[in-house]
Amino acid sequence: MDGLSVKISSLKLKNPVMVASGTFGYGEEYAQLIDLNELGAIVTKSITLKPRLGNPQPRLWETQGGLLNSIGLQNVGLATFVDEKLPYLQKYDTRVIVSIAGESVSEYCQLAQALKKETFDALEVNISCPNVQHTKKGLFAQDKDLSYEIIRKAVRLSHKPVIAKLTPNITDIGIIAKACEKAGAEAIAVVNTFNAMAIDLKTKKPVFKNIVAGLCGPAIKPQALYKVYEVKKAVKIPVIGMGGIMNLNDALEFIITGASAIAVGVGNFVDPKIPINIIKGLQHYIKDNKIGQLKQLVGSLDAK
Amino acid sequence: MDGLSVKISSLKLKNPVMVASGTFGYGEEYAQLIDLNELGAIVTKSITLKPRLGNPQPRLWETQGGLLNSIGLQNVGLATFVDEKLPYLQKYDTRVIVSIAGESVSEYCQLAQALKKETFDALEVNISCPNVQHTKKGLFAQDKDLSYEIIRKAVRLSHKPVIAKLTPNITDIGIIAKACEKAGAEAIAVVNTFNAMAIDLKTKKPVFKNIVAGLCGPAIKPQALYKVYEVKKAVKIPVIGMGGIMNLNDALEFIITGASAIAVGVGNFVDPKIPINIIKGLQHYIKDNKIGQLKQLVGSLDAK
Amino acid sequence: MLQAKCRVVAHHLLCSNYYKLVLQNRSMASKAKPGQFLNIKVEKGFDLLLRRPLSIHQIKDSHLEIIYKVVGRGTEKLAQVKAQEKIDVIGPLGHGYALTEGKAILVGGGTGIASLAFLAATLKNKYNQAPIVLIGARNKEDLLCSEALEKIGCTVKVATDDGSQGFHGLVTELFREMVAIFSTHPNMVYACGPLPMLRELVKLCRHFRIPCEVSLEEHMGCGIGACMGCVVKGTKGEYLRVCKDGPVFNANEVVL
Amino acid sequence: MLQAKCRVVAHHLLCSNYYKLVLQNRSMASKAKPGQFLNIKVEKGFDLLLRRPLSIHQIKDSHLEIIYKVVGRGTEKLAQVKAQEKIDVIGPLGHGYALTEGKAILVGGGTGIASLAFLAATLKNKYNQAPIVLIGARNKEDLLCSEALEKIGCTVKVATDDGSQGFHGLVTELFREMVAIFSTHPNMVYACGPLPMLRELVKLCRHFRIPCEVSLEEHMGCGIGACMGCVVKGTKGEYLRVCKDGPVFNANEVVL
Ligand SMILES: Cc1cc2nc3c(=O)[nH]c(=O)nc-3n(C[C@H](O)[C@H](O)[C@H](O)COP(=O)(O)OP(=O)(O)OC[C@H]3O[C@@H](n4cnc5c(N)ncnc54)[C@H](O)[C@@H]3O)c2cc1C
Ligand SMILES: Cc1cc2nc3c(=O)[nH]c(=O)nc-3n(C[C@H](O)[C@H](O)[C@H](O)COP(=O)(O)OP(=O)(O)OC[C@H]3O[C@@H](n4cnc5c(N)ncnc54)[C@H](O)[C@@H]3O)c2cc1C
Ligand SMILES: Cc1cc2nc3c(=O)[nH]c(=O)nc-3n(C[C@H](O)[C@H](O)[C@H](O)COP(=O)(O)O)c2cc1C
Ligand SMILES: Cc1cc2nc3c(=O)[nH]c(=O)nc-3n(C[C@H](O)[C@H](O)[C@H](O)COP(=O)(O)O)c2cc1C
Ligand code: FES
Ligand code: FES
Repeated sequence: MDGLSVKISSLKLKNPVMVASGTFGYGEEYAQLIDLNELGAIVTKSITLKPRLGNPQPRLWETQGGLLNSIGLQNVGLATFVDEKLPYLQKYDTRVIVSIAGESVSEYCQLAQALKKETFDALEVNISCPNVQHTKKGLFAQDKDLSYEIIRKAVRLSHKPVIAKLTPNITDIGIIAKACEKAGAEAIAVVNTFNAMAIDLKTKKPVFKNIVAGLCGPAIKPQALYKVYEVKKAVKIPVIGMGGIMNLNDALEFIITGASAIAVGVGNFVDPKIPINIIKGLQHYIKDNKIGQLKQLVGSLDAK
Repeated sequence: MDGLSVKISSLKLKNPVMVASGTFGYGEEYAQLIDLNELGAIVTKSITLKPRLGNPQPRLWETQGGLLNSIGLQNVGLATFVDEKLPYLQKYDTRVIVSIAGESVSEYCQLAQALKKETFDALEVNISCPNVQHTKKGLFAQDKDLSYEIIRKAVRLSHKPVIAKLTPNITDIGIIAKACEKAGAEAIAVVNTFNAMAIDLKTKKPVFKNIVAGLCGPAIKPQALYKVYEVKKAVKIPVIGMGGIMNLNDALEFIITGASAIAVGVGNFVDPKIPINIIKGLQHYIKDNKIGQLKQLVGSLDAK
Repeated sequence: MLQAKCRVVAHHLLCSNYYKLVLQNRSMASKAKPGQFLNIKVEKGFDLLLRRPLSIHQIKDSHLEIIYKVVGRGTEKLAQVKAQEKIDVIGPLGHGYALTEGKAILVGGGTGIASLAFLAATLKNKYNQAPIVLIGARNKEDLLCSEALEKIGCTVKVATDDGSQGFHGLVTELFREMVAIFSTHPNMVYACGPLPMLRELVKLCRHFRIPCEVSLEEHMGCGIGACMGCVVKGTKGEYLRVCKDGPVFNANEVVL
Repeated sequence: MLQAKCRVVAHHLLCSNYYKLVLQNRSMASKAKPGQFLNIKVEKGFDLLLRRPLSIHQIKDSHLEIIYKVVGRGTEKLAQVKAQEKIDVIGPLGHGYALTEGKAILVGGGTGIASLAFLAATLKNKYNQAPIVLIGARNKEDLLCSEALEKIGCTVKVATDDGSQGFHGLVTELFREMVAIFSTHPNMVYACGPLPMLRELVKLCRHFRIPCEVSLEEHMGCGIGACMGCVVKGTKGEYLRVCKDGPVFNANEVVL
């Protein structure tokens, strides 16, 4: 398995396959279906300072090759997470990446601070959830100064490697990625979901109370791949790629484009075995193609 | 058929179903398969001052529920368009909307000026093609000042209603829509294609020479719909909606969300009868639902 | 809960657009409880991304039976699966009906009767008392399971919207009449069906002070409790997961 | 050019993963010329958005025959279409082979032979002279059309990559040997097959000064000339549409 190990700055993963925040809960349920020890890393559902109720139902809507979600960050909150969920994850031989989401800069600071003494491997700072209110003007990750500030503080307060998770809903994602790099992020996770909506023709109402929801899945893959490309061009720190990854080929596309690791999101719903299948596929791929170390493939895109 | 007529500011259409620029050529080929007289409007392939070679092949790549294109505005150029293509279209009892694309503000001006004396119904100003170079920083439609300037000049120089065609690759499309409204645009066309890419795993090269290409089709529909919603909120002028419209329900979703007219793009490739089927479907829909005038539906979204 | 590629033992049209699907999987079958469901991948590709949740209608040895109605693209694709093919299934999932001894009335609307039939058989086996079953259907063509239920000894009453069989009207009206003429109330009501039916039924049960369990439906993402996608509002103000906290809830737990 | 829902008259596996599809449509059949193609919608939904272009292999009265190889998702879906079903077809499309009297050699690689068989039959009918046909295949299992071509009187020579039938090597090497031993050159070469084969063949034709027509493939959008999606570089520097200016081009017109 060693040929698959990758480094996300100071964070070493035994393989580059992670499961994306919000699609894997805190691992407990999926542990009944797959062996969590095989995963490169588990990113937890984003946690907030207080438990969050989340948005009213419906929260999901299927589209052509995609899924809209408006969960609104329902989660158990920091205290229960630390008491009940984290200990469970610590039992496994995989990297645990804790995702945090705040409603203000100060909440991110409190979260980073509170998690300082806990045992886990990296902190993913979700500044890009389209389903909750950030600032009046938009998402934190749409504002380079706020992005810088949040990431800077998280880096200072947490002694863990910090990953900044960005939104694709932006003219130039490179600018935000650079701000996060400057702020000390060790990696950039690309991408969170795309702003989108659906309407119910019978009632002429938006399907979602918030109107906007986040689109993920194979439908967005070509867009997500391009965002990875843009971020890779903008920064020197590693990129974690995601968006519609469903199989080995998808994973390879992200890796070749520049992702040092990849995450499976909605793919876990489609088939919980997808992450494991990708890991097995990568093993075969490097063997069949006589690639000593998978990391040699990262960013090997031959763009002339 | 009268119940279907809509007004795009000063432009009256017999029905709200148009065919989108670049997917219908100059109408000649499709005339062999459908009756052009039935369409609400035909938007021509964007024309440039000089004939354009376009981008190297491959130019198309299918994705899950979508299509990537990198045509690069291959077109016959203004002179041939005026001499050979426009006269052909003038024979039909449908609105002819001429789409123009320039490499600079001055080229847009020359195009608008040159077309002044020609007979057609509206000018669509394409400031959003992702497959050609605009400014060093990006697309014209990603810059509110340039968008304003181009549209303002087009409005001044042309005596035709001007439609601004915007890009979805932007943090806040409302800002650009407002700039175009202020500049005198009579309508906003939303959206052009989404930035995306594909790579060929065998060669590890990007599929497209330009790397980036434009994604369209059902895959983007939920995103396009949300862009229409955002633009509708931002401006008072009519919106022309497009992005993955393949059938009656899709068209109704855009109309209810706020589009006064809709356009079928890649749907023409899938089935050239789609625009006609939508028109027929709308007729039945208003009859069955006892809606006197289709325009009553425009923007009827019940967002609480 | 497990994931397996299950062989389709049989698959056929029951009536109008209702199908019965029989799957082979011993370990799933042995674990299944009434009210639980399977989450089924209906196609190989990703055109339709999500699995489709369908209740377990019956267990026969290593066979799991499903009854479903074709209502959209997913169930259309499912209907095309042929016997002997394999389909990817996760299950059994969710929290089923709480079995209680005593006189029970089961109220099913539409395909809701599918999971109640499994419950009826289980109650009969466990307590040797077959429940009363009220079935609501649009018309007699859409009527499911009534004969099978009678065979196991249930008293079956039918309500059809068009009066083509049994009581002419809603199954909830039939329920009200039934309870009003009973000398003793049932100890328990179990219900599965469309939301308006459940709402009305819960209202009636409150009125008659009969405990009631309802099986709910929501669009599902993961189907196993991880994504918080399938929630229903709980009476304490929190959101409960239909896939894991339900699909069967005590009527007092949820706001319908 | 017309669009129609054509009935599938027959559809079956020919060999390895090659299929023959027979469609019924009198007006399309009566218009079809060798080298033209049909643009076929392979599924009802929009999972695969685009139609698939496939050459016309043969016309028999009102029937249009296609020979295709399953290479990806689209052709896989097509292979599932059953006889008597209807599929949506646009055609005949494109600019076919220019018919010329005299000695012709047809060079086909893989499924490329499908359209050349139509050409051979047409040349034979029109000029009463059956052409020489060189067929390249990976092995004898993949060999298509040779018997049918012999039946209409063609001299058929086969080249297989593995030597399992005929000449052991590339069909272009076979061509070179053929021409080198001919006392007179053919008047015309028509070719359809993979790009490397066409490149090599065009080089040889230049060398021997034989006019040559090649049938090209490109990913297609509209398939009718409107979108500029399917271009190939022309020798004058312009981009030509495979779907309308081709698929058959004179070798001098295009840069391969
Ligand atoms: C726990 C549970 C048990 C069920 N048991 C049965 C059963 O035994 N028999 C039966 O016929 N049906 C049952 N259903 C409903 C069944 O899941 C839906 O009819 C089916 O998912 C519709 O899919 P579709 O693609 O054909 O329809 P579409 O309407 O096209 O589906 C679009 C999307 O909406 C979701 N969806 C649509 N209707 C429902 C619904 N009622 N509940 C949840 N999601 C929905 C689909 O899963 C899909 O994601 C059950 C639902 C749940 C939640
Ligand atoms: C004018 C013309 C005539 C053809 N005639 C035949 C024929 O008679 N028999 C036959 O077997 N094949 C023929 N082909 C090739 C055939 O169109 C492709 O094999 C088919 O489209 C592959 O689709 P897929 O989804 O199975 O493969 P995938 O590779 O999954 O297709 C992905 C995409 O690439 C496109 N594509 C893939 N390969 C080709 C190709 N070679 N040419 C054009 N587009 C391609 C598909 O249309 C689709 O958009 C012809 C192609 C053209 C352009
Ligand atoms: C149901 C659901 C919940 C999600 N919740 C979170 C979350 O809490 N935090 C976060 O950073 N991303 C969240 N995401 C986004 C995913 O982590 C991922 O970025 C996105 O879905 C794109 O990947 P995919 O196409 O593979 O799903 C969520 C996605 C889904 C579908
Ligand atoms: C092949 C192709 C060529 C296009 N060319 C143009 C163009 O020249 N000018 C333009 O404004 N938009 C062009 N577009 C964008 C479409 O007009 C439309 O905005 C987009 O495809 C979204 O709609 P759809 O999803 O229905 O295709 C092109 C799209 C395609 C697929
Ligand atoms: S469907 Fe994911 S929690 Fe219920
Ligand atoms: S496919 Fe559109 S021009 Fe050829």
